[in-house]
Amino acid sequence: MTNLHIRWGGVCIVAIVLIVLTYDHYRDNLASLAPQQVRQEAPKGDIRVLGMVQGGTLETRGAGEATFALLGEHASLPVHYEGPPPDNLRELKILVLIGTWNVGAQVFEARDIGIVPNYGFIAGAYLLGLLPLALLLFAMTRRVHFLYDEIKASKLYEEE
Amino acid sequence: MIACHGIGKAYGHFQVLHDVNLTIAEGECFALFGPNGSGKTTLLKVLATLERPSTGHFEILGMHGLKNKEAIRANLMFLAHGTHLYDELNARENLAFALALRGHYPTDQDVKRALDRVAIGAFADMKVRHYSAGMKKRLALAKTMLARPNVLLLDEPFTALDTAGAEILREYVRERLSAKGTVLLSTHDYDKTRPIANRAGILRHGALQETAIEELKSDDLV
Amino acid sequence: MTIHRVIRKVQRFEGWFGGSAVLCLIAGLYLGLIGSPPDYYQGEVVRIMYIHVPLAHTALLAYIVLTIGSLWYLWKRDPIVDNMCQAVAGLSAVFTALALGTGMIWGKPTWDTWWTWDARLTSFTVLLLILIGYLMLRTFVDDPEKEARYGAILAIVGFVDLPIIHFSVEWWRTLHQPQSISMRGVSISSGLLVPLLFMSVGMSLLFSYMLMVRTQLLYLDRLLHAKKGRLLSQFHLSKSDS
Amino acid sequence: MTSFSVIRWIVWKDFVTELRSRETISSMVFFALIVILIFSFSFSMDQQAAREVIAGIMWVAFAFTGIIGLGKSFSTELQNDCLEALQMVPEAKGAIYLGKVAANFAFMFVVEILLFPMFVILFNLEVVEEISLLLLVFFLATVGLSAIGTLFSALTVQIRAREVMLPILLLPLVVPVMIAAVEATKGALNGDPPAMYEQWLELLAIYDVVFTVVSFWMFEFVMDS
Repeated sequence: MTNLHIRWGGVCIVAIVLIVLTYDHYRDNLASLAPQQVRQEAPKGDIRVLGMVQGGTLETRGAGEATFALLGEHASLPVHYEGPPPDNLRELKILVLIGTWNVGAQVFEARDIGIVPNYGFIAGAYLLGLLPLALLLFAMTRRVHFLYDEIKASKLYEEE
Repeated sequence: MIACHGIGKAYGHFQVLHDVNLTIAEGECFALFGPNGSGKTTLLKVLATLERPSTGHFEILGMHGLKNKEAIRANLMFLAHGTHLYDELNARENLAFALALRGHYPTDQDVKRALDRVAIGAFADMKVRHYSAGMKKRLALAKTMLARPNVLLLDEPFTALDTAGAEILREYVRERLSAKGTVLLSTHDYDKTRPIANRAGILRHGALQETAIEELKSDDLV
Repeated sequence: MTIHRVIRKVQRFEGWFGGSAVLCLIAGLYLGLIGSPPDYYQGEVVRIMYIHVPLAHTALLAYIVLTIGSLWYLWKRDPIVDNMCQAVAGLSAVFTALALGTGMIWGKPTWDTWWTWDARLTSFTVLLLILIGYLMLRTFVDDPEKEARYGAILAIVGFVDLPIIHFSVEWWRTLHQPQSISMRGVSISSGLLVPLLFMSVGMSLLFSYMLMVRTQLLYLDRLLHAKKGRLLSQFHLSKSDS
Repeated sequence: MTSFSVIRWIVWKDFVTELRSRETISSMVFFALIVILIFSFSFSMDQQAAREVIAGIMWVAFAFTGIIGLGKSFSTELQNDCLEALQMVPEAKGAIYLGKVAANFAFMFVVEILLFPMFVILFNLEVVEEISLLLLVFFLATVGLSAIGTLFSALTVQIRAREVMLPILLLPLVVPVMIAAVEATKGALNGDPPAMYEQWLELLAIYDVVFTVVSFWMFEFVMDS
């Protein structure tokens, strides 16, 4: 165990802690269900459903009410939304809905409409930004240590 | 006067010159012997201000080789492997161009005399493209004559020259030496060099070792 | 053979730069990923800015350092300055490439395209091309003195060219594309500023640390090579004497 | 005044060499013709489409032929190591630079003037009224290309892989010249009022001045160890 390894071990531990903290922070937002899962499992309470607004199904009634069908890969859900219609509620748009599944009426009562969080892009950007720098720095410090050792070993190095 | 102080030159991994110390006084001709690849040309190029030494410094005519290059160049001629001639120009044009860049404007008589002296006066209006290697060397020598340098660096001057050409060159070197000029030449040819050289040295793997010139006669490296 | 005194200094102080860089980056990452709210317009995607903008800043900072180093080299002809220039050019190329990469990742969710001929993206691409040209140029020269000199010349000419490239691309873009897509769309509020500041400072410190390490690396490499070369020819010399 | 005479002698030497060998200009012209031919095969276009892309094609052809000329400018100095003689000139090297820029500019400009009628004929362009403005664009852009190109020609001639490195180093740096020249040429060919593209002419003029000065200064370091 050299000094170099200890230092980089510390950096790795810090990185892991940061990744765990971040993942923990966003875990609730990351998990969302698909429409077919909602139909099959009929979960209770607040859930998040991800899907696309099916073309030709969006109907707005007045200022605070809208119905449409949310399309997943294998199934679609009828959605009833009450509240001020957000700007991003358009046909063929991919959305995340927060609300409850009404099993009796087979309707999803949406309370909030959010755009799909692009955590993939964010994670990609941070990994692309930091990982190469860390790897490069690690390779460079290792090489510097190696070169110092080499110089000492070949008796080219004289203490002042 | 040429004075080298600890000149070293490295190309990456390869150390061409090592700590070369050499002083050549006015009126002296130093012959630099050495096997191929021993760094003769590199040393001449460093002294001709074409390459910067990696370590050490030198003085020519008392002027610092790294700080006072323009003044050194005005007083120095380097007769190199390449003859510094343009193929598409004829002999007269080549001389006029090369000397104009150095600030000399020789008269037609001067040019004619120089060309006659190197015995190529008959080819003065021929393109250099059609010259033989020896003729090119002679023309380069004529250029050197017209430039009237105080310091002369000759890189293997006898290659491509015939016996008569070598004699013209030696005659010119003697003339420069008697006019207090300084000559450094690199060579492989002991017999052609012997009549003009006052001092000699061998360059081996970039390290210079001065020797009496007679000792070099039997040296297998020469 | 002794190690150059500048390298000794660097060796002694580099730890402080590395340590403070790590601290700043940890704070910046925490604030950027967890501690700050999402942007009103861009949502969570705005967090990419905290990595992209510091990378881009640092790439420019690196190029400025390269230019100053090149001028310094042409003035003083100190080989250690050239080691620094070579080190900074490699790092500048890495930072520029990463800034471009993260910029593309940011562009996909915000403008729904990986690439747009935006003035900044385009001038960064040209900058990357110049830096790659610089690194290639250096590999094609045998004499280290020439290598350093030519590199310095290219770096200085490129530095003068960069603002002109930026303006010409900007004019050209306003002529050919509507203004709808523009990086200027992000108005920076104070909530975004704090993590950005930490990340920028941290990235600059990280760059300084990497520069110190890389300068050492190139210096030691050359030192070892030179010494090996000298030993080799001394070996030949002793053989030819005997 | 010696510097001025150095400029004159360098230009004289390059012109005489070119008149006798005809290597540079003829190779540039034929290369450009081939480029034009290939472009006209790759885009089959009517007159309207031609108007849109012709300026771009023209400057791609001019830039590539220019690089051929610039590369030759110093590679001819390599025969018999003439470059060493230039390096040993006991004058400031700026005079050599200016002489070489003048010669390179002249060759490139002549080639452009020779090629322009070909473009007019092959792509059925209407003959323009603003020919003097077009000449001004050619002049400014060619000064810019030769100012920076001469520096890099002198630099790359002393390294390995020089034929490849000249375009690799030069083309990113002349991006502003290419953009401005294409836009201004397009404007002049369309017969737009000059006010619409005068900003490009200004950009070219600024580029010319800046890079003549910078290259003049840097040439000293290219030639002198």
